[in-house]
Amino acid sequence: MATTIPIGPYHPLQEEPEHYLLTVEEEEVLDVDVQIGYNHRGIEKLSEKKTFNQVPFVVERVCGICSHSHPYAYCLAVEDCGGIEVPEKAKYIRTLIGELERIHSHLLWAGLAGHFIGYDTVFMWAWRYREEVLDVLELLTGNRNAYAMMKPGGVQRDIPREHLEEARPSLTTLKEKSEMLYNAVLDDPVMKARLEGVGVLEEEAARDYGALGPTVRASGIPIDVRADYPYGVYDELDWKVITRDAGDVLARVEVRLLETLEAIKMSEQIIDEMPEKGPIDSEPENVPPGEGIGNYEAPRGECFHYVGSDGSNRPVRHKIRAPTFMNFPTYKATCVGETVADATIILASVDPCYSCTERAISLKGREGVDLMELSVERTEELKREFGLDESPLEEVLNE
Amino acid sequence: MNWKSWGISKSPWLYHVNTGSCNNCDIEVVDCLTPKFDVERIGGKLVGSPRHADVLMVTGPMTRKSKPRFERILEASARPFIVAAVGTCACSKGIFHDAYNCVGPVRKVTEDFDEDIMVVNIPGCPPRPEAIIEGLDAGLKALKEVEI
Amino acid sequence: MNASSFKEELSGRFGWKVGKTEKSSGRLYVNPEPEIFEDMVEFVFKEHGGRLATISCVDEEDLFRLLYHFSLDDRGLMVTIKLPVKKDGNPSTKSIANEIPGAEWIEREIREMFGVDFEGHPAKKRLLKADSVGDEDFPFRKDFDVENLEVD
Amino acid sequence: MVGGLVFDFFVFPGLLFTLSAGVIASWLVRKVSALVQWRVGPPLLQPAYDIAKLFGKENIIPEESLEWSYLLVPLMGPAGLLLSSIILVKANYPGTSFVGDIIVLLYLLVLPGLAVVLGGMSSGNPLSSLGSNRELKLIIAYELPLLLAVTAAIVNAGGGLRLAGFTSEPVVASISGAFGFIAALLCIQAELGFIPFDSPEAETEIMGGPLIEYSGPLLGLFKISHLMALLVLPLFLVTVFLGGFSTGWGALWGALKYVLVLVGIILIKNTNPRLRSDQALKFFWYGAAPLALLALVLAVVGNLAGIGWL
Repeated sequence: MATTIPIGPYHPLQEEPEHYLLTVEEEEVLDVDVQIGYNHRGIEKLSEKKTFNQVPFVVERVCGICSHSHPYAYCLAVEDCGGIEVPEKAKYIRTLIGELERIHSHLLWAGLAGHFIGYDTVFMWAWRYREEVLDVLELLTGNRNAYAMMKPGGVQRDIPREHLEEARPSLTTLKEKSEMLYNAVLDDPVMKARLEGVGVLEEEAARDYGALGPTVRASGIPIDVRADYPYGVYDELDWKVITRDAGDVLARVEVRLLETLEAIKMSEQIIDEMPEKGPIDSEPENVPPGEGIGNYEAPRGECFHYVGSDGSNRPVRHKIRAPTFMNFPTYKATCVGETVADATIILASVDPCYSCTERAISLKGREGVDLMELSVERTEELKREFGLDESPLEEVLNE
Repeated sequence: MNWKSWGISKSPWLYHVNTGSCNNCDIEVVDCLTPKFDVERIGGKLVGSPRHADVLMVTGPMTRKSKPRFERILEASARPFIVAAVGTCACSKGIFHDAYNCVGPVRKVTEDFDEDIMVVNIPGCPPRPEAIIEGLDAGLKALKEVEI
Repeated sequence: MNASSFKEELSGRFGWKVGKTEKSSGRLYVNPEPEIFEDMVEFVFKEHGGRLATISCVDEEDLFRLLYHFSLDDRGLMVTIKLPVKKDGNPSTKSIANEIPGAEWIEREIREMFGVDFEGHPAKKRLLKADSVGDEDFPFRKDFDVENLEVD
Repeated sequence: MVGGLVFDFFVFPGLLFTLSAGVIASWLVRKVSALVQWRVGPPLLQPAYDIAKLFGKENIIPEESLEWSYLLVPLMGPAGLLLSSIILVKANYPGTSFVGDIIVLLYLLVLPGLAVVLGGMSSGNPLSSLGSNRELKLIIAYELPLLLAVTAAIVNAGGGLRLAGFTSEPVVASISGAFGFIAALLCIQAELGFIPFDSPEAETEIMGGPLIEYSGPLLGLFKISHLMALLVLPLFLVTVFLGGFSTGWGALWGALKYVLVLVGIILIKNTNPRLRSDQALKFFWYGAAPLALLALVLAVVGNLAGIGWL
């Protein structure tokens, strides 16, 4: 048994707060052990010191990529606890920011997944067009991330009409580019060979682990908080829950890409139907004693917030559960038994929040070979098997 | 201004340290490398080891578990180097100032470790890539004044 | 309203032991008697396909109250089963991680943050707490004072 | 006499020339790679700034490292390359070369790779020894085809073991010369540690590979040896396979050939993914070596049968 290299070769883009330890026998993964906690800042304890209106700003910094999801779920919880009504226009603004964030989060993940299997062109390409969405979000909310739009009972700021009109052209370019990416990904033989039938999450296991979001929808279970517990204006928009049955990594890629297209379609509808005038905040005075649950469909799955209040202006108890917390342990069902070279992309396929996907993976039982490299070579072998030096996906993206 | 600090200002090699950040700033640091902002124009390059590093790009409010690791990295880096605290959390623990598990802004931890390391604060949540590059530039200029 | 219809099913199955319940739109809170707690979890999770969203632990003066949140997605109903755990000496309850693997991490976090022990839990390890925070310090308890926590 | 020697050693073919040409070559490589990724890329003198900065940095010597070898090994690379650069330029320009200088050259060209391996081994870090044994695997891989290709060239150019013998007419004109040139080009690609053969010191991927513990001046020495290699190795190819260069117009023509070889290396670098070290071994031993062997056989047959183009 070779010695365990203490720190895996770290990823140049991001140092890894989460460390995996894979036990491997020849080519097969036996067990995965994860040490997390580097990111634990004790946010739940912090929000008990803040008033109800201050908590959204704390909760926004739980995760950098879905900084609209947590405040939205928190506001839903407070509104559920206090029976607070939200004006129509505020619902429209909230849903618009939510869908734009879904686009930027899924594009970020598409770039990362491409990088993990050795397609750096996909990485550069996806992150280049993600800037479009970030510009739109900055136009509407003033910041690329951490938008600070949410407030229990409504929204902090209104969005003028001309800003909405300015956002339209970017959405159309995004639609073409995402469609191009979607078609290119699906009919690329190397991508298919690399991701099909890999890291399959059975429907039964998905229910046991309580998996959420695209990870569970790719296993054929149509769980989607936007449809099950309609909030915002989702019941007035025409959209559909996207599911696939295969449950493998390719299915998850497909669900995420189709959801991006769906999100673009919804954003355009919202821009058309956004009411001109109308209040954007119902100014709730206080929150009556009681408890409230808020769940929101974040890009990675259901974001769950529980708020307990005793009538004062501070929450008595605030429980936060991010979607990755439930999706992460599914690696026991999807990663064990697979080949080593696929371990990186399987762990990344549940789209754990960006920094959890890293490959600071150290290996027992193998002479410290780094997983990222194995994953990249696996793609190259397949390219040679198909006799291509540049896969169709890369050709499409290169011109 | 001696040639050592002139050298660093001409080719600042970056090493990225995440001490429990919500990875909002980490993505902006990575954005500095992508085509739109490209830090290589001013000689910047992401390196793989603290030994090779000139600028430590530190993000996050320094959670309790990350502190010993960060100190080991400070020890391992070759002098002279700058610590760039990227983002409000790194500058002043920001919104996590009274969180039980966050043990202090980067400046305090660095100064407890060794006072004459220079710390540059780049506020913003997240700071725009242009702000990060400007902060880097300001830090390198400040380093020129200091006699090494 | 689906909350009351589900309550009927519960009372039909467990009778008075279902205890006091509160209902609001899409939410149902149940305070069952401790002895039928496992069967009710079994009933909601297995028979009705309820998905375990999470377990919240509320630190009241004399006891911890564990709130098991189950989501019945097809009905759009969130059922919360409340279980009081006394604070004497070593507060503990039975772990459900063996039937519901998803609960493993959730129980580990509550164990290290509140000190509620879960008997029969497959992997009693730390999850988030830093090594410098002692095993006996439970940061999320109300009576935990942050100041004296030394910073190594 | 001594004055001439000092001038040769320090100014023209020696330190100054090799370093400045290396800086420009390294800038060209980084600039082209950046442009391929829609990026702007570094300013012209960036490699020089990098080295100047490195010499200003603190030199950390880890306890677990083997002190004397950790300190001395970095000098091997530049020393070897400096000597080989002098031999090479001397053989082309005034044409003074001694019998067997090509063999000396082949020995000297192994020194930089060896320096990285020994440096990694002696710095006492598990990651760097991992990088070193990969570098060693790579050296084994590309030495064999390189030697075969050079022997094919020697046979092709009439069997004299003098570098000057090559500058009469370009060896690459014949089929064996062409095969030999391709095999040698791939070996040079690996010796320079460029993608697709850069897994040992993958700059971005592994934590700096064998050079993980080096910092400051010692790391500067390794970067200098890389710069010099960027000049010497393509120059070696130009001299052996493409007929070298002479004075006046010949020098310009020679420089053009050099730039052509460099651009070839850059293209290979930017259009290929990274190969694992054992795959690189397979590629060289089953790919490049047979090609070089074929070149040798063709050269021998050509020589015996007196057919020029073979």
